[in-house]
Amino acid sequence: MKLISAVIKPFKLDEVREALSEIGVQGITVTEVKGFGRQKGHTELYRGAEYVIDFLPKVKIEIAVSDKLTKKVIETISKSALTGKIGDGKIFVMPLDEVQRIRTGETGEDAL
Amino acid sequence: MKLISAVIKPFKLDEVREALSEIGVQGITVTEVKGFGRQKGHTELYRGAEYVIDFLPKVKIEIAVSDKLTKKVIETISKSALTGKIGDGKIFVMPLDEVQRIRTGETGEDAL
Amino acid sequence: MKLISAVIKPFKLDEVREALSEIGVQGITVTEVKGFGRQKGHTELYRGAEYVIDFLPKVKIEIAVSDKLTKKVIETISKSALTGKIGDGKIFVMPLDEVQRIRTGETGEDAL
Amino acid sequence: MNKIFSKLGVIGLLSLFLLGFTQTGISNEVFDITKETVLVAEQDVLVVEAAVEEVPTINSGDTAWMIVATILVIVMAIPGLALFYGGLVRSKNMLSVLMQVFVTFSLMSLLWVIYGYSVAFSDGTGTPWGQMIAGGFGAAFLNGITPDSVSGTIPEFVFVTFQLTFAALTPALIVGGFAERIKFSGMLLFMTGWFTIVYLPICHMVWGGGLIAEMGAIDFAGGTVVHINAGVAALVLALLIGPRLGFGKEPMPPHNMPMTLIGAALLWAGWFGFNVGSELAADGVAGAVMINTQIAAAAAVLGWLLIETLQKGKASLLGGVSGAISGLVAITPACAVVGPMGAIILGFVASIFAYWACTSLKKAIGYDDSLDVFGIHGVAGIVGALGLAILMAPTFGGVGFDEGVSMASQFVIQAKSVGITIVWCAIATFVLYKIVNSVVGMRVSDESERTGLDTTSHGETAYHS
Amino acid sequence: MNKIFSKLGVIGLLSLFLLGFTQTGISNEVFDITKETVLVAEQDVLVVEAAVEEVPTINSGDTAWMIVATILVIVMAIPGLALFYGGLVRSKNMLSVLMQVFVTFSLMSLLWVIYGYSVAFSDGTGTPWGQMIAGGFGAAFLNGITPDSVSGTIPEFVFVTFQLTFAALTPALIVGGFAERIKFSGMLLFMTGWFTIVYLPICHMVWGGGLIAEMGAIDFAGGTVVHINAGVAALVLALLIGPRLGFGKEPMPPHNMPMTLIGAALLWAGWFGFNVGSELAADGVAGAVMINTQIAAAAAVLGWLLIETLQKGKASLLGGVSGAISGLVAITPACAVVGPMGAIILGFVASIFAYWACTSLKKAIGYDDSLDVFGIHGVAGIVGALGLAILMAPTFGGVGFDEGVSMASQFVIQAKSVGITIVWCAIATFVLYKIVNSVVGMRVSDESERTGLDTTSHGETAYHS
Amino acid sequence: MNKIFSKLGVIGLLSLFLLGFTQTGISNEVFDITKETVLVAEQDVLVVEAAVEEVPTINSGDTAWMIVATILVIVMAIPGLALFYGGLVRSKNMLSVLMQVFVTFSLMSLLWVIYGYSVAFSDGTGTPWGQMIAGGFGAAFLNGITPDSVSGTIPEFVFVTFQLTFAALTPALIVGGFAERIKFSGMLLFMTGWFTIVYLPICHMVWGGGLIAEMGAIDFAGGTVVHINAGVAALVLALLIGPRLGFGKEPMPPHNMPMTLIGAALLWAGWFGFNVGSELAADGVAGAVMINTQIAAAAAVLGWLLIETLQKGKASLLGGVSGAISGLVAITPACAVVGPMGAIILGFVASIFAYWACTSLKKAIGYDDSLDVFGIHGVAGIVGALGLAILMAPTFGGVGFDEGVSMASQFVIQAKSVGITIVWCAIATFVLYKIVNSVVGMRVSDESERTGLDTTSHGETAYHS
Ligand SMILES: Nc1ncnc2c1ncn2[C@@H]1O[C@H](COP(=O)(O)OP(=O)(O)O)[C@@H](O)[C@H]1O
Ligand SMILES: Nc1ncnc2c1ncn2[C@@H]1O[C@H](COP(=O)(O)OP(=O)(O)O)[C@@H](O)[C@H]1O
Ligand SMILES: Nc1ncnc2c1ncn2[C@@H]1O[C@H](COP(=O)(O)OP(=O)(O)O)[C@@H](O)[C@H]1O
Repeated sequence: MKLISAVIKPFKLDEVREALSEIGVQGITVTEVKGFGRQKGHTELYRGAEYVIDFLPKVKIEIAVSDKLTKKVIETISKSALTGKIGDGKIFVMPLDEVQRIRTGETGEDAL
Repeated sequence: MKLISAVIKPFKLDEVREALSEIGVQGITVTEVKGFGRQKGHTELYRGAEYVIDFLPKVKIEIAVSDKLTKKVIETISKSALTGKIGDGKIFVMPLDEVQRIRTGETGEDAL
Repeated sequence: MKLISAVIKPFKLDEVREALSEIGVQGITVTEVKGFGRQKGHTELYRGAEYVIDFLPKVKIEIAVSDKLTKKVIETISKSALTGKIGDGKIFVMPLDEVQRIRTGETGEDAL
Repeated sequence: MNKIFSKLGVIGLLSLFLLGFTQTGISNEVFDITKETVLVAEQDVLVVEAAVEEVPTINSGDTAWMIVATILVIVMAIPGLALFYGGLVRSKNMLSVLMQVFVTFSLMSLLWVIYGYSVAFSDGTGTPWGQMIAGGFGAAFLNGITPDSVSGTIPEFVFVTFQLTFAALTPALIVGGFAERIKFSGMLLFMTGWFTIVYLPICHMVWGGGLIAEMGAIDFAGGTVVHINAGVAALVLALLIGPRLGFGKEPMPPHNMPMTLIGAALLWAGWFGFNVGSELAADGVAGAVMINTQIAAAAAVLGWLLIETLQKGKASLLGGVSGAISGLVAITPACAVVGPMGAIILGFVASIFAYWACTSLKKAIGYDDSLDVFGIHGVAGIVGALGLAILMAPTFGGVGFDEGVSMASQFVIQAKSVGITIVWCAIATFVLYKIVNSVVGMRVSDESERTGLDTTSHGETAYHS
Repeated sequence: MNKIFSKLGVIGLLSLFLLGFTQTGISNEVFDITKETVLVAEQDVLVVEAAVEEVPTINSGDTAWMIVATILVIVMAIPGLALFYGGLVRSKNMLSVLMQVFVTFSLMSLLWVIYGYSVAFSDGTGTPWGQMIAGGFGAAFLNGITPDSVSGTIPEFVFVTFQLTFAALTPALIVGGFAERIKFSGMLLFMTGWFTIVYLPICHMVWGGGLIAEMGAIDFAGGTVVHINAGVAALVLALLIGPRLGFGKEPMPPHNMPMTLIGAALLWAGWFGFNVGSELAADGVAGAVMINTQIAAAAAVLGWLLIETLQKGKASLLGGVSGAISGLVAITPACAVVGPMGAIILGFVASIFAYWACTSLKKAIGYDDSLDVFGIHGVAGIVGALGLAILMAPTFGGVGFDEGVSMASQFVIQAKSVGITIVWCAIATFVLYKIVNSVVGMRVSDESERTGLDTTSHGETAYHS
Repeated sequence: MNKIFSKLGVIGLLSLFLLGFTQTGISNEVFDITKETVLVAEQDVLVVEAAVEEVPTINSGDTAWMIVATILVIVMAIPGLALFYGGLVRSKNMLSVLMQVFVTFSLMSLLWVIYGYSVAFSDGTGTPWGQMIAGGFGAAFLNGITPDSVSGTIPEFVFVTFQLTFAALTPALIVGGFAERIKFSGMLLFMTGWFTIVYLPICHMVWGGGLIAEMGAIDFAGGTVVHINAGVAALVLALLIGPRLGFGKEPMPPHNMPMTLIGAALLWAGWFGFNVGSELAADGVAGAVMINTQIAAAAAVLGWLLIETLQKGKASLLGGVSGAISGLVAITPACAVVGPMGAIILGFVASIFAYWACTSLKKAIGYDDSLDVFGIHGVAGIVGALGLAILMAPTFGGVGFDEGVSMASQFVIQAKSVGITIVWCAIATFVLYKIVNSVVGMRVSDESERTGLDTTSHGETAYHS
């Protein structure tokens, strides 16, 4: 199994979620994060004090998937999160040793 | 070493934390997340505009543990986070190559 | 590739970020988290109701890096995040199977 | 474009219906005016300005109340309206809304002393015809007014400031129509124009002894001048500017409902300055206006919540406060002529209409009046302006009609006053939009809208840690 | 159940103690009343209503002030009280608390004009005995009141609205007792009943020329009617409804202290409407009430912070504002009869008692009065009602006692008035709870409570991004 | 240390410049006073206190207004100022700022009735020389004042409370200078001292018939007493206490701008209590003060936004509200002597100066006056105090000069009054700081500052979920 973690633009979240649900992904965990990258932030000015706010609000979505679904999920995310402009984000894939559903105690792919 | 990441119901956090501390886990990192899964969200209505809020507030706890403690930690979490109702959450286990305590520079299991 | 995740003191974020950017790290994802560990929290009192707030506000930074940069990044973080006082935080290193930049579709180290 | 025109048609029809009801089309209207003026000249018209001509001694009690009433209307605008609106937008646009209300309020205050008061309340030097529409420039820069000038039983400076607050609040109400996508500079330009060619003439027509006053229309505290006016302008602009990006698709829930509650409560409290203050004295009528205002609002809260519970199963806070504002709007023109039970009925009915406008009508037409300025101020304002003709009857505990006036004829007069306001405001707003849009633009870029106006227009963020 | 009864016993004892102190049990009381009435008939009773019967001319200064005082009490309720309470709950219940205060306020406003004012302030047609308890229905629907009706030196409509605000605020105070777990429909039903069988009779007894007034009790601005009444009701309900899920185990810190500060500050400011307004005129006594109100509050802030610092090492903002409210509550009945130094003492002492009630007493009895309505309003109200008998002595700068009244006898009278209020309110609240709970239920399901009332009862969330 | 002295030097120079301009150094001043007193004794000095000596009957209209004015100034302090300041700090220090304002306000209220009013407004028993500086202790504990005492046309208790609010607000203004690093106990001690040796004497000198009044200086509502005084104290303390940890390196943006907007709006509204209330009557002058206050603020909003847009390309909400406060500060001393157009000019100019002070001057000197108390209150206060000498000329629509006084001589008098205030306040603040700092300390530990004062000083957190 894999843990896929993707950092995307916040307003793309709904689209990505729907696309994932269409290919059968049933669970997602979403975190609000701040992204620092090539895309630039903005400047704020308060009575002469200038602050460069160099992070951008992003959301991180995490999905545990079976090995065979991995490729499809990556594809789906990269399609639905795409705007083509800088700051679209990244997808990270990590190995996942074990999963367990707390309610039932199921483990492995059954628990996804 | 393993990184155990568990998504649980927010009001269970205290219980889980205490249970973990009893079995000797000394450090935890907690993040507020939004969960999408089988458990349904709710509907909000603002002057006729209806929004389906389909995520649920969850908390994600992350614990780096030695290999030998892994099983016990998983068990402890699944017991203390259990309500038996849908949405109890998941436990994910990932391989962890290395840990370092910033303050002392210790690495490996000493750093946990 | 590796995913380096570090929990640090919030007011050290700027310093760490600058140090990382100096050694060529171009992207970071930052999350506000609550840390439970050896460092103690504080007590709050509201009309006689006493609450022990045992977590501390921390930030988690995540950086995907090529294998060869891994050591340098760890070093840089541990140096720039150091105050020497309890609660300085931890660095975790996890294997990273794959990375993809959504905007261009690039994968692997090109995507970092 | 076509779509917009067809939507504008709906408003046109609405107002034509109202005018049609009066059995005299807008064109006849224009020619009938001088004749009518003669007919109604002896009428004991209930207009605020009436008091202005009386014996010039200052009553300290009335003055004390009017100073406070003025401050209360200021509190309605800032922070009241600003928060009521601000809480309803997304957090990335919070400051932009606060800013729009705050700066509009400030700018209009200045324009009022520079030429507004003069145009609205002084006698013009033009033809009697022109006099029906607007005053002159004799009191520009408050020329000739001193601490000794008296208006009714209060210092004229107090009257000037009290009226200033109405003139500053009304344009600020419009902000809700185009929130979250307007260009700041375009808005300021538009507001300046709208103040000049819409607010001032309508104010003069109603309170400055002009056309609508002469018709015998009753608008005690500003149903037409303030609420219908602002509501119609917001609707026209919402149609012309178009909906927010993602409207109807992405969720756009209020980002901070407690702020909206604070705003609504301050509007409620401030409304006593608005309504009771329009009596320009601390007397028995003021007392009647006060109780009417309070219970119309209370009835409207329950009205909205009742229909909401029946239709959706839950009573919401946004529903409660929307109801309150609807009731307050509806009682505004009526507060001195209906009795307490009439006030309850009016508030209750107005909130049902406003509910329908904000939910069904809005969906049917498909405009994005971001914060329902038309649905609440426009619609409840119309309900109030028309409804008072019925509820002022003694049967309902009202003050009754002037000699020679029947319920039907009063209703016709009210409908005419509403129709004139709608048509005048809609046309002028349309023209102003076209001009300003081509000169500096009225809408921000898509990217700015996505990012939020707070950082892109004002270089600030509402909340940090 | 048993536990609840044993807890209710504590209140019973408390009030019996008070009555016992008066050397005459509740039963004697009842039979003694007519006799006593005769004895005190000639007394120059200091009740608000006294002014009502005087020469019927309107004074514009008094009217101006009373209009404003009325608005100030409205601001106390919304947004004042709503925010004071709302800030103290968890964010998932924020809107529910705002809603409870807002809708209670609106509903009571309507009930007041429908029958409340009549029952509280008009003469009944019943026996003199009944008259001691409640008025009649002659002024229902404000029947017979016109803009020309005068009450003392102000329009009767203004008096009606001023009293309306008290009747609308008092039930809203109770909300703090059962916050975060109450069922909305049950609450509205309960409030309607409580208004009818608790607020109106007690109001009549104190200010409408009824029982307590006749006894010679002093309650200038509502210590018994408003604060003890609401405090006791909240305590009884807190005991009957039971604690919040997780109370004492999970942390339940205030979710937004700045909101609570705003609320407290508006309560403070609005309290001048409450206290100074109760003079019903802008005169010298009003001035004395004003300075007393201000410095009792200030002294109470310092009192609470002092004991908090001594006991816990830190002075907290919640302590400061709780102190302020305690002081304001305590000075309420006393503000016209004590001198400035008496006001300082009263405020200081009341805050110490309230501190003790919110910390020690609450823990000892073990109830979950979520927002300390009893601890603050109930306890400080009792301190004020009793303490004024001491501090009104000329030695402390007070106005002194009426002829034939000593400090001891005034204290006895005060204790009786407190005792009657506690017993009446506690019994009626208990009965009402039982009825409403069996009809529609008073508490939400555990799951709704866990999720939060905002989404489950009202379909909204307080904060979005 | 050296650096601090050199910075203090700048203030010294500034004030010396002002005094120098008057062609008479501070030393001559001291010796010239008695002579001058004789010269100006017949002048019809425009001081508030003047009314106090007149025929002792209470006017209910004036009283109604003054009660309300008093409440308005209370609202300025809490929640107005508390929120204005609180919104601008980081969230970890939110409650500490609210607390500092709240407790200072409460403590000063008590001190005022204990000895403040007496020292500021009663006649001393000392030498005529001492009388120039401070009153006596005859009215300590409000001794001798009853509900029947009259001051001008209002009850003396109302006058006492009105003046109390000024005395309680002024020290609270200083909080902005040392926000986010002050020690709570040290602050309270400092405030007590400052109230006693700075506020009371300056208040007596200006409004109690002392030195500055006798000079013929005009300060209608408190430019010197309140704003310059607080601004200078904040500057001196900011220099002595030193900048916040990380100042200039870490971002310290406002954590909640909407709170700041609420605060600013309540300050604006409350300022009418401040300025119009200073007329102590509801009359024609009150009307003039009202319109002047409104449009000075409005003009200042536009002034600040204009220069901000020109220099930085964007108009910010913080700019808008800062402008408003600058304008309100500047019009404060001038509001009864300039005409509407003078008010606009004054507001506009003051906001430009304040903008310059908050941006350029602050950077040049390098102090960390956290919330720009000096930049706004100090600088705009000086602009107002000096500018009124010019704008009160009839050419600008002002009331003109007293007989024998020219624009130049009035300007000299104004500059002297400013200079005296600056020097007196700066020296006393410096001395007080040194004492308090060595006794209990004025600054928290670095670790407490890092963690935030809310938890470390008060054991609370502003926001939870
Ligand atoms: N090496 C990295 N490790 C972790 N997060 C990264 C990394 N590189 C980029 N990110 C995340 O992806 C977001 C987008 O990256 P950015 O460089 O701005 O544009 P793009 O996605 O177009 O390459 C960043 O804001 C950051 O959150
Ligand atoms: N495949 C998944 N990947 C990541 N997170 C998941 C996944 N499935 C579930 N979750 C998380 O677990 C939470 C609970 O899952 P849900 O399906 O609602 O109920 P249950 O835990 O009873 O199976 C979700 O809200 C989500 O945050
Ligand atoms: N085993 C662990 N797993 C996950 N997070 C941890 C672990 N141990 C510590 N942390 C995180 O690191 C932070 C600092 O740890 P702490 O024990 O307080 O001090 P130190 O870093 O000096 O050892 C904690 O607040 C927590 O967020």
